[in-house]
Amino acid sequence: MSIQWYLLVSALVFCIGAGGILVRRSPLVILLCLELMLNAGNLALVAFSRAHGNQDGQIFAIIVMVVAACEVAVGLGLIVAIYRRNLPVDVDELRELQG
Amino acid sequence: MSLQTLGWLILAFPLAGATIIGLTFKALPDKIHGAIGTLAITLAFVCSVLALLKLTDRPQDAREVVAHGWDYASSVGVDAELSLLIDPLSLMMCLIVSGVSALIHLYSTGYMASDRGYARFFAYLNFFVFSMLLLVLAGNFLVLIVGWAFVGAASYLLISFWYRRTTATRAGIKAFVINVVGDVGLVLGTYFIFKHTRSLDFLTTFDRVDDVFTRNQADLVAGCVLLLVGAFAKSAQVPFHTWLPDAMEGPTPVSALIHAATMVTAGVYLIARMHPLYEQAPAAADVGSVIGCATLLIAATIGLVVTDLKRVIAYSTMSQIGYMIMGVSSAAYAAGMFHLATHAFFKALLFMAAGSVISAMANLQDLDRMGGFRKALPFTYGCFIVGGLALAGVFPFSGLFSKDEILSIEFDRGGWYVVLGVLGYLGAFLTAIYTFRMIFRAFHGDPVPEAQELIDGHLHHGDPVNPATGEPEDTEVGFPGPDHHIAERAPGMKGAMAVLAVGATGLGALQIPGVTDVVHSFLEPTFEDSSLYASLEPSAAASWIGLIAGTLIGLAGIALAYRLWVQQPAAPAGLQARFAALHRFFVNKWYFDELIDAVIVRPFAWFGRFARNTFERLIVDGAIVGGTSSVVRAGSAAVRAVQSGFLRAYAALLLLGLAGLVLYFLLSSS
Amino acid sequence: MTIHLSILLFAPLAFAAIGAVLPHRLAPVAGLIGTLVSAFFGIALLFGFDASQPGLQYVTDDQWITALGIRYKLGVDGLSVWLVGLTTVVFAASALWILVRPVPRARGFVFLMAVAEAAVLGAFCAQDLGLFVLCFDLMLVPFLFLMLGWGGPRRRPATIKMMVYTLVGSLLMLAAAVATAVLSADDAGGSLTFVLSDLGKVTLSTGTQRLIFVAFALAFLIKMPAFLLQGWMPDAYGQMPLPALAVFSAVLSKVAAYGFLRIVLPLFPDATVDFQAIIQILSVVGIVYGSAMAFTQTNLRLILGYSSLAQLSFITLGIFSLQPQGVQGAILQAVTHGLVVAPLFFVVALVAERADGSEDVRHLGGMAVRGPVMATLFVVLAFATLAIPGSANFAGEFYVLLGTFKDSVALACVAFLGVVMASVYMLRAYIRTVHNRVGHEVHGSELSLRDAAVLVPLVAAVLAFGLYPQGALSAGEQSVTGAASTLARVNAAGANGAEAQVTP
Amino acid sequence: MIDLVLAQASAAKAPQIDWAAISPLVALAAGAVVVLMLGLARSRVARTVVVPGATVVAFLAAIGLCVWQWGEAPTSVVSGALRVDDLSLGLTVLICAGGIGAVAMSVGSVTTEDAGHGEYHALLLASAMGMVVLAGAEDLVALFLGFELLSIPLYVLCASEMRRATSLESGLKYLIVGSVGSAVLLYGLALIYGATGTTGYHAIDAAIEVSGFSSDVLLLTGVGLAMTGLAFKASVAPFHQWTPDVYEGAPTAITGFMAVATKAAAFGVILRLFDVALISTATTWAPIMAALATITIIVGNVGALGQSSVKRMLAYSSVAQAGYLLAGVVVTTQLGISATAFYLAAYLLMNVAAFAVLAARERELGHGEGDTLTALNGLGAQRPVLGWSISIAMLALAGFPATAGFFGKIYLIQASVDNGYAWLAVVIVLGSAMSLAYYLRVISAVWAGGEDRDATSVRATTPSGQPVMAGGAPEADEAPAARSVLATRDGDEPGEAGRRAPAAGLGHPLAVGTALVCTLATVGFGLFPQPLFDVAQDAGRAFASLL
Amino acid sequence: MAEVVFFIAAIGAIAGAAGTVALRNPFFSVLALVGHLLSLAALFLLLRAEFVAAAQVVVYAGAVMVLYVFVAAYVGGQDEALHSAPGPGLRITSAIFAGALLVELCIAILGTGLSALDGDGAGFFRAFGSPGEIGKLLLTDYLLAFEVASFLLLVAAVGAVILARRREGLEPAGTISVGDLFSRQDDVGVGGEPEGSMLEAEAGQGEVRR
Repeated sequence: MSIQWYLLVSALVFCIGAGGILVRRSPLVILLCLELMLNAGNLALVAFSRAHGNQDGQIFAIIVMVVAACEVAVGLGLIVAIYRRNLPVDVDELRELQG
Repeated sequence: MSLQTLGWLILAFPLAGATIIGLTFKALPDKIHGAIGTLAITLAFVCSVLALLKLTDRPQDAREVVAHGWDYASSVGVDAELSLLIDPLSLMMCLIVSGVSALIHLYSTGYMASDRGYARFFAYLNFFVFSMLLLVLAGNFLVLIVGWAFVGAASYLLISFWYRRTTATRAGIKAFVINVVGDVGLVLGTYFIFKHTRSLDFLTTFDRVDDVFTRNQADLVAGCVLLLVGAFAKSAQVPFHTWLPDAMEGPTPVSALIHAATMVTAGVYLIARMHPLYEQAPAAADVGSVIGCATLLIAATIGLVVTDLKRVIAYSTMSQIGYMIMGVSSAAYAAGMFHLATHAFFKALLFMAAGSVISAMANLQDLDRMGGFRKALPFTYGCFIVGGLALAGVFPFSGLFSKDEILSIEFDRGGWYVVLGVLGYLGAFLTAIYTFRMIFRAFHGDPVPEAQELIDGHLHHGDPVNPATGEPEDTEVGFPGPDHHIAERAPGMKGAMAVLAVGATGLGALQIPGVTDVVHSFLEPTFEDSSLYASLEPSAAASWIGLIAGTLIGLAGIALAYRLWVQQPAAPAGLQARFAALHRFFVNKWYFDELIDAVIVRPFAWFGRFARNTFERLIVDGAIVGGTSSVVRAGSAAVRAVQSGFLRAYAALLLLGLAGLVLYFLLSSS
Repeated sequence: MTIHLSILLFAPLAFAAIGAVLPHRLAPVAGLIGTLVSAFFGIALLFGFDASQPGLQYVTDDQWITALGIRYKLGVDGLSVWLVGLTTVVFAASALWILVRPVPRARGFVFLMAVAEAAVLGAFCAQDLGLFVLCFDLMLVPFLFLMLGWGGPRRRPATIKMMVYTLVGSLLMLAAAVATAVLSADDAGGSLTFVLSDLGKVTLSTGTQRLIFVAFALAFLIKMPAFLLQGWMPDAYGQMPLPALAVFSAVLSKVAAYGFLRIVLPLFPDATVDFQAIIQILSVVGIVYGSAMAFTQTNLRLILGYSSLAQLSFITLGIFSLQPQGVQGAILQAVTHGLVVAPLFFVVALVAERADGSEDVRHLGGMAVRGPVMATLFVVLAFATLAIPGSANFAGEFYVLLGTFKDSVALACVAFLGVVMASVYMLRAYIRTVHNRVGHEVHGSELSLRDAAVLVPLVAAVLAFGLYPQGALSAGEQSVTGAASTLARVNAAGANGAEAQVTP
Repeated sequence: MIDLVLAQASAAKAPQIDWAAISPLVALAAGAVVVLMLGLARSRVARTVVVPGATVVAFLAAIGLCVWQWGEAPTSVVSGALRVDDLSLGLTVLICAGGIGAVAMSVGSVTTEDAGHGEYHALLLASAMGMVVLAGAEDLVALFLGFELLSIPLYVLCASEMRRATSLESGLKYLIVGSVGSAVLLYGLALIYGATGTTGYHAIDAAIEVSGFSSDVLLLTGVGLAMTGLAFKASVAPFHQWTPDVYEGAPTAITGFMAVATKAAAFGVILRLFDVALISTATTWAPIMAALATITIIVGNVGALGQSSVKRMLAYSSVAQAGYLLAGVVVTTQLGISATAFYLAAYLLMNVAAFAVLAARERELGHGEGDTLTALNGLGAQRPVLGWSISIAMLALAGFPATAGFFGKIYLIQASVDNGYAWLAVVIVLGSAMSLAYYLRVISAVWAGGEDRDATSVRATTPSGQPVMAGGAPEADEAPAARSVLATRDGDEPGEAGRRAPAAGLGHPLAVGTALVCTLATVGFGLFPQPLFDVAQDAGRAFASLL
Repeated sequence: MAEVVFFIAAIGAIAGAAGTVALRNPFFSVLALVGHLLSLAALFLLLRAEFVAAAQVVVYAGAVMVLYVFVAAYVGGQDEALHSAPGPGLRITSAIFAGALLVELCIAILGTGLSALDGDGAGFFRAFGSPGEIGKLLLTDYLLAFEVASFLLLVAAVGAVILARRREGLEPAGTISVGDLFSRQDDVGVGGEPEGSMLEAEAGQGEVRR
């Protein structure tokens, strides 16, 4: 299988994730879409790693997983905090700050 | 004492007088200020006389002496030092200025006695004399301009001496601004000449004129015409004359000194001084002749109908200066200067006498309100008659000799100058009429209440009222008190008037055709470079014919006036009705004020309003400031609108930017 | 190597710093001492100046910012020595003013004025482009605070307008200055330097010169202000506290004019010639326009403001005649205008004090009755402002217009309109203030001795200067001749170039 | 903990570790752990005084270690992951200085109390550590990690003033937009890795050189994506939109920290990535970056006009400043790097001063009140020190002379002109001119702001600046309009805050002191900038390959 | 064989991604993402990244997703309308942006001159991608990354604690219960309303929970 196929999948997933961020209002789902984007990056990294035959990309991918996990932890924590404050869990409602 | 030192002293005394009075005006009593002022001018006169003696000691060809002071503003090719030129012309002017001024100071000590601005008046007056002497003694263009402007400033200060009258301040600013126009003409004319001669010094300039200029060269003509503008503005020639009648708002001694005897004749002096230029630029000189002639007629016609006592004299001044300008522009230098001298005497005398009347009338100047002062003010009446005869040009009074010399030179030059001469005689006829109209209306007929009171020994009158506006005068500062200041009761005034009357009568003796030739020969050194000076010498016979004709014309005018205003007092009204349009034209002063208003003042006022209301608001504040700031503000609004607070919109913009950025990189890849 | 100029610069600042820790009452004393020290040095400089030498004198040259090639190089020559003198005198007068008429929160006021003085003197003495630009921008800062802290009721918008306006130009100039240095260094292949004498050795390409010229000209013309760029002036003049406004109008605008002479003419001669006509026309229009505006204003400050606009246009006109006479006149005019306008603003303060704070001529009048001395001083200043012959202002105008006349007769003739109009607006202001009927709210009184202490020396200086303007002219002669010969060369080259283009 | 792991690692294969070189990093990490522990102490003094103290000590230690290594030959450490040269050391100093400023501003604030002192300061240190990694990163993996280590604590810190809805909102916005940025960056790095087959900067550079791939579409797309991600962090328009919202919503101390330290780190990494790894593609990316700089300058300055919140205004201003700084990157010369470094230092001083004043004012008026323009009314008369500080800070930001900002701008202009970007210099100055309009608004409020009711009432009720919150006086007096925008949703805030008010006792003077120190330094470097220039030039020489 | 697996996995990944975005209930979105992650793990295996694939399954699809499930349950997995406030325009624009980006990326991937991408990949050694190899790299070349990543985890933990910690007076007493997963919570999303009504809602919520 040509590596390019993997990359095309990765690009597609990346764009789906990006589009998802734009259309969804729930911060939770937006976080999921972010995961999609990061995973698209991971797929690209692993594919390139395979293409070049060095494992740097794989290491990178693992690091990205760690990062994704951290982002999730903090993001979910924020969502919980927002929910606890009885603020709307909806990014469109959070627009006290603007201008 | 050298001539140079005397020259400086002539300047120093009036300046010192002004300074001392200015600095001590609170410390010393008023009377002393009058004395200081008069003394300072008298000393200047004495110095002038001493200088005259020194100068006449010198040989004919060494009578042009330059006194160098210090470098005033010399740099990068401009030679502007403080230098005086003492020659017969300037010395003659010095004598006239300081002599007449001394007398007027003396007169003022009486006339202004109860004015609260007494000290201020003398300070101004001394400053004026200093300026005038600086003007006439100037050795180069820059000093001339300085003196020129200083007399303008002094004139302004004195015209608006009673500064709480709005009429006075308005007249002051008018006079000053027109004088500044003259200054500008002078400066610009100087530039034209300096451009070629590369020197501001008079003697150097005159030396170089023939070398650097061809006859009637454009730059020279332009320069000379511009100098004429300066002369016209200062000497109240058409169309720069409108300030002079208004200047009568000043105290009467001011009118006598500045607006009759000295300052207004500066233009005549200027043309005489610049004669080498004008002889090289006859086109410009002709402009002077024509304007002078026009002025003398225009002023005379207005003088016929004006009812303000002082303004009649003022218009007569304009008219007489018209003669002088016409004369010096037509190379009748000595005659013009001689007329300047005689005019100084008889015109100052007339003004002083008028002052006496006006004081008696509690500052009312309207001829319609006057009459019958002959008995109340006999001495004043006598002075008026002497001055009037001199002005009308009746033998043997001085005015006849000087005026007719001018006219006979016009005839002598021939060509179209003859027209000028004829018109001059027409002017003389009119002069005689309006002069005696004034005298008859003021002194003859039934005494008005004021005259009657004076005859009865009443010495005070009520609160003064501004005749122009009718509002009560503010006498707190700088206005005559309730006392009458008439020549009959003030020895100082009387003395000054007597001296002037003698001069007005006898000064003609200096230039009796075929008999004496004092002025002409005295001025010769100044005009030795003139080709016309010596050649234009009408024969004694021709001159005598002129004199006789002049006298006859004068007498005819007086007779007509007597007939109209004494014998048939109803006649003038009939004439007025018959020539209503002409009368209105004259009464409105040929509409010069209106013309200037429409051509110059209104456009500028409009421009000012346009600048303030439209340009400043729309362009400077609107387009430049407002335009920029509204663009920026619109941008700000746009940026803030995009900053909507919607998280997803932010992400969208981020992706848009990303897409754009990647697109750029795609396009620039190989 | 001397330290005279450094003392000149920093004495006021040092004393004001001392004053800043003293009680409010004593701060003005410290400020006055500082400015007097400076004024002493400034006047000593005038007498010690050797007018026969063309070059710089009292040079201080020290390393400052080696990374940028900016040196602490000070020096005076004929172009600047009298302006330095003027600055010190005007600031000293202002300091005295603050002492005799205490302002609230005097410490701050005094200190800010001292900063302003240091900056202005720095700009006049700077022989390094970087230092000049720095001082040029810096001198606005104190006025920002002076306006905000002590200004009139509508000071906020006025301040912002003024600062934004003037700094648009200044910042462009900053960029242009850096570009000048960098490009000169590129051309010369040497290391980066901002020292003027080094920059003067390199001539940039004409295209570059033009761009840089525009930036510099914009900065200077805004600061003056010149016609079309005066939008900030009415508001700022209306709101600035008077002691500050006096020095602002007297001195700061001159820095801009001086900048043309010091920076633009020598460094960008080709561009100067190219833009000569535009700036001349702008100046002439400015003269007429400023005069007309001055005539229509009723607020005394604005009359003076627009009159300054016209006067500054005269100065610009003189400079851009590119004739030695015009340049000489511009320098003289700069000094004399500064010397006259500062006391005039003091007079405005005195007048306002006697009319319940009103500075509107419609409410004034008749003040000469109770205050003849004040009126006399005013009339001297008024006549000097309208450049009556015999005043040094006239000598300046005479030279300016002579230079212009040599360059273009038509422009000179139009410029003369300004001379006439000056007499109209100045006398109008004078008459409506001290003459005519007494205004309703006017309670006139004579000049007090302490006010006289401020005003009389300045008026005396005006008179003395009128008697002997030669001093300033002599000082400038060598420098001007040098500058003019450069321009003459360029002019000639331009003419030849034009001919060369025509012949083939 | 780390030491232990490292010990094991060295036992495994013993990669060369230059301990001295990474010592600042270690200091920060150790500081974070220690502070976290200290935060658990029961004693209130330990938490409120010792914890910030220890944080400052950690920052100071890092600074000291940087200074200690200053001027040594540049080395790559930990298997080429980090570069230690004068640029990275200098940026580390800046970051740590910013950290100290943030600590000083936050002492005794509600935020620290809410977040927990230990946690708050540990996160601060961790974020600083991320920045230090980022500034020195010479490897794509290290870059990405540094990026995240910088960001994640900041997401939390922004939201840490949880009683304010806006704080949470800012945290969430930052997190989401920031994560999008991270993902884009990651994808870009992946493509770069894909195109070159390596993650080390020098290796990437060499690979591009060798393969001649400098205009390959894959690589350039990767560059574009990476540029976006980094531009996002540096608040470059059009990726700036998070900045105003987050800056306004975040606690003031954190905003200040973000403004100065994040910017330093972001520009550190941009300089290093583009001027080292991607230098051979410079002809491609420099023009677009110049265009971005222009857009950023315009958008930032235009946006800042008319803002009523000073923090928001400063946010836009920081966007504009990012544009100026970008000019230093665009020119790809050592001079440009020096200029960027210089400007970053100046920017730090002036911004910390400004934010410290805001923080101090907030103590007096309460959050949401302290940062509005009206809250600054009459500050100059009431608190001259604060008034002067913020005035000078604003002047410096606007580039007035006799402040460090002036020379910063000169230096940037010089760098631009020097390498043929004169038009960019013009854009910079025009932007500065525009910026005056809003900087001066602040100054005019400070000195001429209405002698109106609320300002004087504050003066009257709070001689020491403390009990306002408790008394609720400003709340009661405040015009409704002034607080409507930023009012919290919590009705009980004043009381809550009042309970904690005594803690503000220490904080206020510290904030004032910070403002004062930074102001003095701003002016000092404005008069005698040479030392700073020397340092900046050292930093510029870090990239020996550049001109 | 590899092709078949690839296509299945790729379709699974894409479908999972699409599902994540398109499903209206966040809870289902999470599940779709888990599917996506598992498909990715398969792709990783095809790419010889054993360790990464394992980590993907264990850490990502396992541990991390559980967090999501919990939070989704806690804050409520309510449905949401896909079209909302910023207007329908945003949806279209976002589709266009995403599409444009996709096209660009595809051009980049297909247009590159990089030969390595055309084939199945470079030659590799046996242990390529094995835990041992990865571990060695992590402790040598990527030691710093490893350390920093570990620190990052610590930081994230601390951060999560700060954010999620319950504070006095800040939020109403409430507990997480299994019931939360199924109860519809109407009371969220009222932040846009005025304060008064919000306080009421808060009170009401407290009652419900009790």
